[in-house]
Amino acid sequence: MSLALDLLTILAVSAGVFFFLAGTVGLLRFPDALSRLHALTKADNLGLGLVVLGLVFQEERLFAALKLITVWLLTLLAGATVTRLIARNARPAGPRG
Amino acid sequence: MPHSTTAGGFLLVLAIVLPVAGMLLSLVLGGRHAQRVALILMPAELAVVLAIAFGVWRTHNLLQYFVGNWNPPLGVAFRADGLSAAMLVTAALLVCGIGLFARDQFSSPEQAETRAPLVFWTLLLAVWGALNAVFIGGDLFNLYVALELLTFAAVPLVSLDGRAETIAAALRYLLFALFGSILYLLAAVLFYGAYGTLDIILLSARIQPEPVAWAAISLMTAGLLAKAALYPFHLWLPPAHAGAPAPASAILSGLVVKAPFFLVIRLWFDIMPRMPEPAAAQVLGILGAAAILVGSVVALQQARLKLLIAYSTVAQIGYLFLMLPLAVKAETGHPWSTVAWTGGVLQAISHAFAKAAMFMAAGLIAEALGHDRIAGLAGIGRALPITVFAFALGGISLMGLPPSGGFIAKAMLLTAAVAEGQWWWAVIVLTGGLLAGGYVFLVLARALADPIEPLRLLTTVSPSRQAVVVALALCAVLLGFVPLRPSELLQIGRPAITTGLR
Amino acid sequence: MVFDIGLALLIVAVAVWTIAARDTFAAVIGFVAFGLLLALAWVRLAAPDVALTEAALGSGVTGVVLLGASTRLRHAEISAADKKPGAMLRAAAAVLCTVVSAGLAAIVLVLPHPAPTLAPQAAANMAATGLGNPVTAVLMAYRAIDTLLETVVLLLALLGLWSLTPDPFWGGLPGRRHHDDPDGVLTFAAQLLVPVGILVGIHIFWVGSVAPGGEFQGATILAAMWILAAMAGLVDAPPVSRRWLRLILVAGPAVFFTIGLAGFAMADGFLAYPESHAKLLIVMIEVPVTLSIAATLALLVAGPPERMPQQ
Amino acid sequence: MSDATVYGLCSAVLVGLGLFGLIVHPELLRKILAFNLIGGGVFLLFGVVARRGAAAGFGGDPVPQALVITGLVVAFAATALAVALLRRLFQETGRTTLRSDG
Repeated sequence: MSLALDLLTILAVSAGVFFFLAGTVGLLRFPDALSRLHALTKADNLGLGLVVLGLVFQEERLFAALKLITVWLLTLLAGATVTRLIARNARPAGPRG
Repeated sequence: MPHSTTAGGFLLVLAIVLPVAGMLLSLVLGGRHAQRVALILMPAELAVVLAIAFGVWRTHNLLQYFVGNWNPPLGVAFRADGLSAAMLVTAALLVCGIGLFARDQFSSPEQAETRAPLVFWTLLLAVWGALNAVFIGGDLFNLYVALELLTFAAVPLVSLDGRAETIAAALRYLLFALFGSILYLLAAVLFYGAYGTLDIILLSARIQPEPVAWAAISLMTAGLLAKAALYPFHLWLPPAHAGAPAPASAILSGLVVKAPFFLVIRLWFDIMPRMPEPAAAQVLGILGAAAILVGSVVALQQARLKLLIAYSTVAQIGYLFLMLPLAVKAETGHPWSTVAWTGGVLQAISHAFAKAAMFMAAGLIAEALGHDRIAGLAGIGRALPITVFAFALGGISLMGLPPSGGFIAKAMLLTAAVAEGQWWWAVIVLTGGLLAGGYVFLVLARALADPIEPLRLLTTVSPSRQAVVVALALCAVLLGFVPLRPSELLQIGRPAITTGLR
Repeated sequence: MVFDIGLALLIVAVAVWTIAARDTFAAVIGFVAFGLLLALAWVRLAAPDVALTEAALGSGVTGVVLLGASTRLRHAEISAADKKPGAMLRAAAAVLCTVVSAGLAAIVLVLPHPAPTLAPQAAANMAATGLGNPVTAVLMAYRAIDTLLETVVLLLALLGLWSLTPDPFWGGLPGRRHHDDPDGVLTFAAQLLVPVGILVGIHIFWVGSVAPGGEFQGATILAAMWILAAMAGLVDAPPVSRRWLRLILVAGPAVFFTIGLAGFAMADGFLAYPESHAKLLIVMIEVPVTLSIAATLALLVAGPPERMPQQ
Repeated sequence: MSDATVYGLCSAVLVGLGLFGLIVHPELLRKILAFNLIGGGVFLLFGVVARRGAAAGFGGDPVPQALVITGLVVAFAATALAVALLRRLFQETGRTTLRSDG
């Protein structure tokens, strides 16, 4: 049983790392701020989700697993807020903003 | 050396709690009440401080208080020895004088609360509380917090009138103070890392002459020099002290600059008595000498009165640090080191009174004339005789002419220098006195000259404020009647080694 | 061990980038990253309380203050006279700094090996304080005077900030009124995040007496939530002259003083707590202190009053 | 070479770097940033000393850790005041550097 869990963890975490890598490549390659923000938030949030998933498999106590997931949700929210603030700064007079 | 809370120990707590509680109260009540709270609090705090001084004198031993009843090294201790008692009384008298002097300059209108009066009175109490915390602190990190309290209370005083150059001066002052605090923190962490305590007395028992100790001592001294504006670090002081309003610059030059010097004394004479006498003491003496010469020469060239007095502060701080090479005779307990020690402390106290009186006199002159250009001072001697007289009394103490505290201090430094064979310090003390005479007479000659066209004053200056200025200047002069030998009070609480006389 | 070396190198790399970056805005972003990495280093140094404080205060709120300033000062004209100092000065500065670093590194290596520590004494006296978290025991019991004076220092910094108000604006509203379109992402995120953040802040404050956390970390999170709500335009700062605002600001130190002075009667000295209900007293101090610090931090970020209340 | 020593060396480098940044940058905001860097380095040294003093079942000596928390709050207060002064200086003079730099 634990072997399967370990296998799942390795799979999930490596997928997560891959998405982080994609996000970082996006950050370096994309031309302007807004598209970089786009790449970063998409890839990293998904990457973090997968890493958290991988960790949840290792976690015995349900309460700690729930804590991990709340950490991920809070990071999503924080990420969205910060992206909105940076976008507002980078292009104050957006088409609709 | 008592090992637990002594009898009058709780007074030490009151000495810090009263002004800070007064500050909180005046911040909440705001408006006119801020001034009333401050003025009501001053006599009470003066009584507490006098009780402390009397307690130290009667028991002939230091008052000690372990906060929360936790013994150091875990807990924090407050200690008041002879030196702290003298500085506490000086601070109390000076703040009461400044309070009386600034009563109507910073009086708040009845209906609305305005910025300057609330900020001035609240910060005046905060400076007082911070000074008391520095003078009686027994733990290096507690002293760091007290120093920060002092910095945060003093910096806004500089930029109280909101002009661009005072804001720039306040910012430069803050940056130098932060630089000093970081070096002080670095030294504190090295002390803790090497000896496991930050309590001054425990540290002096555990300290060994090893590289960690020398590094920590040099870092802490450098940090405190930056905060005390000694020669290479003096750039921030003149614009800051000249830009501040008169009562604020009086307390800045008189006391706030003395707190870091006080901690240098704690470091060199309380933590390091058993260490071999470092060559660095000579370096500090040289920096002090440079400060005297540079400060005085630049003061001679100043066009504005307040800047001249500010540069004079830079010079007089140099005298304070002249004391170190003379008084730091660790092992030998040289009899003359206690003479130099008393001379240095007397110089700090008499300079506090004299400089406060001179800054307040300059404030009154600037109020009356509308400007403080020295060239335009002609005839002020006749218009404001008492103020100019007070300025002259302060000048006498700075120069070190006989009937003044300055004279006693410089005489002691001179005799100690000659007796210990370090005659070059004596030459510096004399040239410093000469140069001080130069810039004081420069101002007095201009003030007593007859004006070309009759002088018209913008405002009449109330005699009560002039009386306060004269009273403070007289304090500086009265110090001249202290007997010319190591004073009993200042020896209380000194580690046994350095009191050679005993 | 390898992770520590890697983390240390990463911290130094980010610090070098923060110093070397040409544009101030980029340097501040670098500083925030530096602060978060430092928080990770604190976790590695087995100091979770400090990691929380460093992340929340050292890089979070300080980052907000510096970011706000760097955007406002972006188009400051650099007069020719103050251009970057010449190569000579940079070389001299570099030499001086390497000497300082080398000296400090040498000192660190030569620190005594049975490192002196107060941990045993702190542990022995923990029972008297009734607290589980040793760091909170030091902050609130052994060295309570430092914490007390430190809350006063924070209050003084705020008063110093308020003293920079132009006279006509005294008593006005601190900082700018932020506006954002009501159905935008920021408002939605703020409405969702703020309540959760307040809950987390109170939890961290409450858990501080037994586990890593405490009043400063909790207060910082509460202040951060207020800043977020203000940035999203949901809430506006109260006028500076309001009596209740001043009461909140002063409540922390005032209660700390009163309970400290009560120590003369109840226990045997200033800031001493009777053993029977030491924890109760400490919590009674921590609640107002957390409120005061949260309000002070938020107002420090908001800045001096810049606009009058429209009656 | 315990892990505490690694961070000790890291803090020494940070202090040197911050000092360099403080001297080289004329803009005041960069100087304040450099101060925070040095502060971070000095507090890290507190952490190293605490970690070395780990005993009696604690991961690190709680006393220096508590000192760091107090120091961080004081350092933040200093940064906030310095930034406020700087912004007011910019409002008054439009410049972000001190003329004759001390």
